[in-house]
Amino acid sequence: MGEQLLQLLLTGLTLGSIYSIIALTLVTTFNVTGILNLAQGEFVVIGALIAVSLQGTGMPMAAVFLVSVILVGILGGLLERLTINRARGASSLGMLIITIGLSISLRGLALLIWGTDTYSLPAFSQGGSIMIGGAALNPQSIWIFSLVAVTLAGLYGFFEHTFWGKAVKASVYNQTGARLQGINLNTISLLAFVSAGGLGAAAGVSIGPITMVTYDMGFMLGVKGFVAAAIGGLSNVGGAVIGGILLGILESFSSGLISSGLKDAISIIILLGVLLIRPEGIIGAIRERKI
Amino acid sequence: MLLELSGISKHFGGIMAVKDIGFGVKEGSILALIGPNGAGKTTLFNIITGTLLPETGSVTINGRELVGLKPYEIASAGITRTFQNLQLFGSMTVLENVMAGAYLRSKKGFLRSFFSFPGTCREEKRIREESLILLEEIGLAETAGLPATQLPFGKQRLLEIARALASKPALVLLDEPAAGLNPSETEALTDYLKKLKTKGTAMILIEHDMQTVMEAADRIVVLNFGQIIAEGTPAEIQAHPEVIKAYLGEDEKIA
Amino acid sequence: MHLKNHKGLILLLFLLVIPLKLDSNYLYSTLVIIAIYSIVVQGLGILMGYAGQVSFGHAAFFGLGGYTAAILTTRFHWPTLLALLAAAILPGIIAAIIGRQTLKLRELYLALATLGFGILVHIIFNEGGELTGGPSGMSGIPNLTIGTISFDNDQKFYLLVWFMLLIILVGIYNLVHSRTGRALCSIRESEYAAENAGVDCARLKLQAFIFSALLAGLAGGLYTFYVTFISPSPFSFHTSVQFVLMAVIGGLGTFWGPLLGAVVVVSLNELLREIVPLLIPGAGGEYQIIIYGIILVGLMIFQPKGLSSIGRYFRQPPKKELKPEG
Amino acid sequence: MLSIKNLGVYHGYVQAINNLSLEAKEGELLVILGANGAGKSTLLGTIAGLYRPSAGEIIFRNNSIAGQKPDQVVKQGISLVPEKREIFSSLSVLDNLMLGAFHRYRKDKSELMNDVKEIMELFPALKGRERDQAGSLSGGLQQMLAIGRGLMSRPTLLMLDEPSIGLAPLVVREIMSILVQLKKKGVTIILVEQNTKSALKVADSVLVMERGGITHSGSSSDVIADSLIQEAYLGKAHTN
Amino acid sequence: DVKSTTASANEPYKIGAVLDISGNSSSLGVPERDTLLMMVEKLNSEGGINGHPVDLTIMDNKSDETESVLAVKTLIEKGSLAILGASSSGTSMAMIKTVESEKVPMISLAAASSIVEPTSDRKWVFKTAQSDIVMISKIISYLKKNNLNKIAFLYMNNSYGDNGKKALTAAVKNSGISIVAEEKFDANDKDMTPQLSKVKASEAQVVIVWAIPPSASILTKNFKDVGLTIPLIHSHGVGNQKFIELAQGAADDTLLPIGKLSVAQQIPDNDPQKKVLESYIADYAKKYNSEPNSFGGYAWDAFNLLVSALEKAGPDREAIRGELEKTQGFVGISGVFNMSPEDHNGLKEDSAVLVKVDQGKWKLIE
Ligand SMILES: Nc1ncnc2c1ncn2[C@@H]1O[C@H](COP(=O)(O)OP(=O)(O)OP(=O)(O)O)[C@@H](O)[C@H]1O
Ligand SMILES: Nc1ncnc2c1ncn2[C@@H]1O[C@H](COP(=O)(O)OP(=O)(O)OP(=O)(O)O)[C@@H](O)[C@H]1O
Ligand SMILES: [Mg+2]
Ligand SMILES: [Mg+2]
Repeated sequence: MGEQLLQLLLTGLTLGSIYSIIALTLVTTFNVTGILNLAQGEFVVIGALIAVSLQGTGMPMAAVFLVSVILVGILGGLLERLTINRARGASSLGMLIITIGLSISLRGLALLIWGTDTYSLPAFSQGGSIMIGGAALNPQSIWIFSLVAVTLAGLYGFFEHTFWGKAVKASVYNQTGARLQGINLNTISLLAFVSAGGLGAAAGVSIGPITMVTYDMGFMLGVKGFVAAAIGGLSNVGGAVIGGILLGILESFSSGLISSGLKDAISIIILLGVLLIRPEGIIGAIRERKI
Repeated sequence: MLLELSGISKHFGGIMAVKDIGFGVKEGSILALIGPNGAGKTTLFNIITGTLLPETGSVTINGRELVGLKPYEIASAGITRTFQNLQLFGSMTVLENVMAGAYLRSKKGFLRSFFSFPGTCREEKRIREESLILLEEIGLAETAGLPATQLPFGKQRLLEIARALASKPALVLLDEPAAGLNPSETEALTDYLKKLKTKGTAMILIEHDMQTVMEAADRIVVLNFGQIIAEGTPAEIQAHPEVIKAYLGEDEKIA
Repeated sequence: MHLKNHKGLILLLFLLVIPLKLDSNYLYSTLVIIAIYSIVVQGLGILMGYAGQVSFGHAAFFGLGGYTAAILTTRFHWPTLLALLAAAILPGIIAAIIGRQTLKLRELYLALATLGFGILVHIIFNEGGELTGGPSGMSGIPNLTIGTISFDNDQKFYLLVWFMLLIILVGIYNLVHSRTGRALCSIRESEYAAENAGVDCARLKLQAFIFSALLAGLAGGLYTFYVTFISPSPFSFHTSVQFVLMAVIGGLGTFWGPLLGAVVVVSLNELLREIVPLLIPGAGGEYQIIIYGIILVGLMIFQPKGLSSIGRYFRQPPKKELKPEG
Repeated sequence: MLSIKNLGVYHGYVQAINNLSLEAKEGELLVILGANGAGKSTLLGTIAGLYRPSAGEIIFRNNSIAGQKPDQVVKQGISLVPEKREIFSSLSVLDNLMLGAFHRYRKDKSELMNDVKEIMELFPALKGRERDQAGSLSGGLQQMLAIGRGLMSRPTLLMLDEPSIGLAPLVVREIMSILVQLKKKGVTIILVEQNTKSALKVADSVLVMERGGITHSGSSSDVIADSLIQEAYLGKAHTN
Repeated sequence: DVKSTTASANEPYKIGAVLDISGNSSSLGVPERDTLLMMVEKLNSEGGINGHPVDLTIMDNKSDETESVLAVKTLIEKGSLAILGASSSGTSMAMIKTVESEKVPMISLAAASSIVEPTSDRKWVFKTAQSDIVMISKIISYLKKNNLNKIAFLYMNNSYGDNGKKALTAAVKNSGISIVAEEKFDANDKDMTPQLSKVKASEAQVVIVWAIPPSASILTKNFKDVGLTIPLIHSHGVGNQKFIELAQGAADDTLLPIGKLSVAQQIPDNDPQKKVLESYIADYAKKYNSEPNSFGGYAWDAFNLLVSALEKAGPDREAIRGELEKTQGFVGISGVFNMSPEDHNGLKEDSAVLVKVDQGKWKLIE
């Protein structure tokens, strides 16, 4: 029993690392532009698929990682210029629809280029699973955690401790106000999507060895990441990571101890519980006074 | 007394926003509520309308306790308000804003509206006519078809007043109605408020424009740091040393 | 808006659409699907466009209606018309139960909660065992019969759903041009001010939520009787997104928006299926999806207020428009 | 220093500014009066870069700034305190003020902190509330914050859109005297005010706007003497 | 039929196909589409059916049931004599009402037996994929031979897994075999360790899994990770090289029942299917430079069954249906088909073989 619980915990951490990294990328865009980017999952997948192709040419893994991060970063920026940037008149729901449209098109593109095959990516380090007290831990998840930690530290430092970070946040709260202080929303939005693309690709390449890669897996990843981000409060980078890990552990324990068919149901019920008790997520912003 | 407040207190974190406030408003009279910025005037409005729950005290209208009621229940008890930070129905037209304000003056519910019994049409027509008259009186008739956001700032304030009046309330709470109006527009508004009063509508008026306050108010209550520092007729207040010191300033000449 | 004209337009639509004689079952069934989706989106339009409450869970109500009709007729042998009625009512009741708490949430958080609800219901369809037939679904659902008429072919079904849709359109026309419609709008614009005008926001939002669930359920029931097979897959999150898409593309807070949205989204799909292979010989579904996505994005960029606002261009003199700087 | 020629601005289909020209001299305090909807806010917004003009020129210190984006305009030393305050309600009071200095932000914060301290001296009511969320302030305090934020950018051209709204009489007077001091330091000020009496006391020159154009202009004493303007913009109480 | 005799001799025969080319089941639909395109090209270059070329229209239903309905209706409207597809059970089921009421023969490529049963309601519907029971009987006889009677069953939570579960539960009844652990997982799941650690804690002697890649591959990797050493039996859903590749070495020693396509070289020369299988593999390799899989095989069977019915019946839906139902001894990729009014699939246990993964290759073990 003890061993099984430990195993479930380790599995939960692995899953949690995957959800966290995706939640982090979602929160970044949301924090900066106020847009919930439903195409984020597609950035992850395209990053991973590009890595698959690059890796086929015999490129070393580190270079593969870097190149796909750069390429998808550029893709993110390009899409921002072509769509989001041109849709200033759209409401936040309209923006949501635009990202949905983007995700549909990107999925079609991935299908066109890479087909329906499932691909695998090599793990970053050699060797089988690490045994901890009779339970196995996938070494790749340590890599993912490192990525989460680095990203988190970077984003946290940026948003909470730099003046630019404050400016970026301000622009979400009040666009007119921000523009009048000389903050260039145009650049901010571009940078947000470039980093969303880059981070997405980084996430894709590092989770690929565990999850395998199919052109259409972005949607589910996106939804899971969204749920994780929401548990953490949607606009809080630390919360996104906590939400992701919580979601992973919940899923693992509920499928291991209760019923695998109901594991999604259980995590959704927890989410709804969190929402109803703390609408701003576990770590959320304080409500502002409107009247 | 139409409205009676007694022992109202409310704090936010370390700030005592209002403390042990009590006063009354007579039917068909105007009471002005003045005081420095952050004195707790708007907070008091929020408490009367049920947006905020006071920690202590009671609010009654014609003897009926209001504390604990929902804002819409208080509205149907005959109290409406305007907002200092405008809360217009931005994408609706000016006329629709006023008609929405007349919600309480019609009675048809969800299902009845869906099936549109003849009564609904008649009711709709009546509300539309009444609203147009109101717009005419307050001087927004030409803009009736414009979306509210497209009005200039000053007119948006007038629209808030019209909307608050549309349900024919017994008491209207006006939070700085003259802000953004120029002196002659302010005078027109003051006249209008006085006319309303003679028709029997009572008002509480928060206003920093002393000319308006002194001209329109029957009584004045002065708040500072959440507490009442003076209460009386306009003449009394003007001469009140503490009020001059905290709020009006030494060399302010009033009308 | 020139409200007076709308009732006339509905009547015109009625006269044009109902007696439509086609010799193509395909066209009939496309029109049936459009009408079914449109019924869902009508309700969603009230909820989202008027009351301003976003729902990413309406596929769940659609599915609940569908499964209610399927289960009642196949497992309990209810008469079909009664089952259809239940298909509308049950989602309404469920909406009433979950709505009170859920609707306290704002904007994205509400979207998220409804999304969660949708996923939850989808899991229930999958895990329902004998009752729902699990992931394989249920077949053998009878045709809808009203009195002695059995709606067993496309044309009859078409007449039925469009008749229902038109009744709903008239009702919604009345609704949005009544004090209730205005009150819903006022909730969307400012809840504080709406409450202050005497609107019981919680209650009215709940009513709108229930109403939209009823319509979604009704549409789900119709869907079941039309296809006579049901499985969980058409009621996933994906479908909820499609409904929102139709509502937004058509134009939120407009009377014709929901119908237009359903027409455009469904026929875009169908058209692309026809046209894309002509343009790109040998093209598979991939190109269709890509183009579909691009068109969606384009619509939102060039018509951010939805398609039904195009009419605006014909009513006002075209003058130079001021663009806020980006 | 600022010269506007034949400006035209549309809001959708509505022409809010029509063939408007004006001049503001270095270190001048220019007051703009006008009824609701005259186009005053639109004018200030257009100078600040929020709206793109459909015609005309805006020259600031020999640079054409018409059609430039706000961030470019701010860099040249123009600051607008907008009508609706537009503060960052979820950020703290301090962050709001600091962001006012966004375009002149340097690693060394001490200078900015000094400026913040100065603002706090101007508005004692804000003292002790630096860490509070700006959105939790009362309306008047928010207005003070918005003005403070505008000052933080150390503009050479300061535009204020009805700054007295929501402020107690004492504070209004305080602000007017601050404006006079700023002017003495060489800052050019454009003040849109409905509180005509206070504004005219400090004005160097006055413009009256009507339906998107300028109908009168002159020194403040000229305007006070003009009986028509008096009736329209000062009210009968003043005439008496 | 008067009209068709007066029509010119080489008027094309119209056939429609509705496939799940994009969406959830696209891994089924794409090889099926490729096979059909290849077949029709070949047939027409060889002169068509009795001189009539075949005009095949393929539609993508995006794995969506509603779109399936609309697609089949357009195809029928455009004069398709018969419908091939859809690829998965749900999309096929959604089409049944239409083909039954319009009286158009349909050959589904999906496995669920409910597609063709009860035959009284499925007069016009046929299918080419083996029903699960065919595969399961293979497994059961293996279990009996090796005296394994406590099984753990893991399945994917979709209609593929659900049908497998139903068939297995029915098959083990009264057979002395008991299911001591039963777990499911989602098609999108990224880690099945929780389910496997439950199995590990049970007393199961063998694990049977009903799933397709990638989740089947992930599971196989996890199986090794948690240190399970009992036999692992998969279903025919993993019957392609991809499964082995993705499992990255963990698939070795896995057993599964499968159609003969994957082990075409290893089956005895006297097997009636051998020649057909080899020619399909060769054709496919020539055109697409890759190996075909069993889904493509279902499409091959459906297409050729239809062609041979068309040869005898001509362009007449009723007659085509009749010929399909009379199919006897048709040698296809999935097996030898013997249809009857009671059996619209026509495949028996002999259409499957049991194989083992041995150093990354399929190995026939009987
Ligand atoms: N966003 C907008 N959309 C459409 N029209 C607008 C918009 N903003 C202002 N207008 C119109 O432009 C004209 C000028 O408005 P503006 O706000 O500049 O006036 P103002 O002089 O500042 O008035 P106030 O004293 O009330 O603030 C008005 O007719 C107004 O209706
Ligand atoms: N929701 C809230 N959270 C925290 N503090 C609040 C809140 N509402 C009001 N306050 C504080 O309570 C005090 C009183 O605010 P109130 O808005 O009542 O002032 P006011 O008298 O209306 O001032 P003004 O004339 O500036 O509008 C202020 O210090 C304000 O910051
Ligand atoms: Mg106030
Ligand atoms: Mg203005």
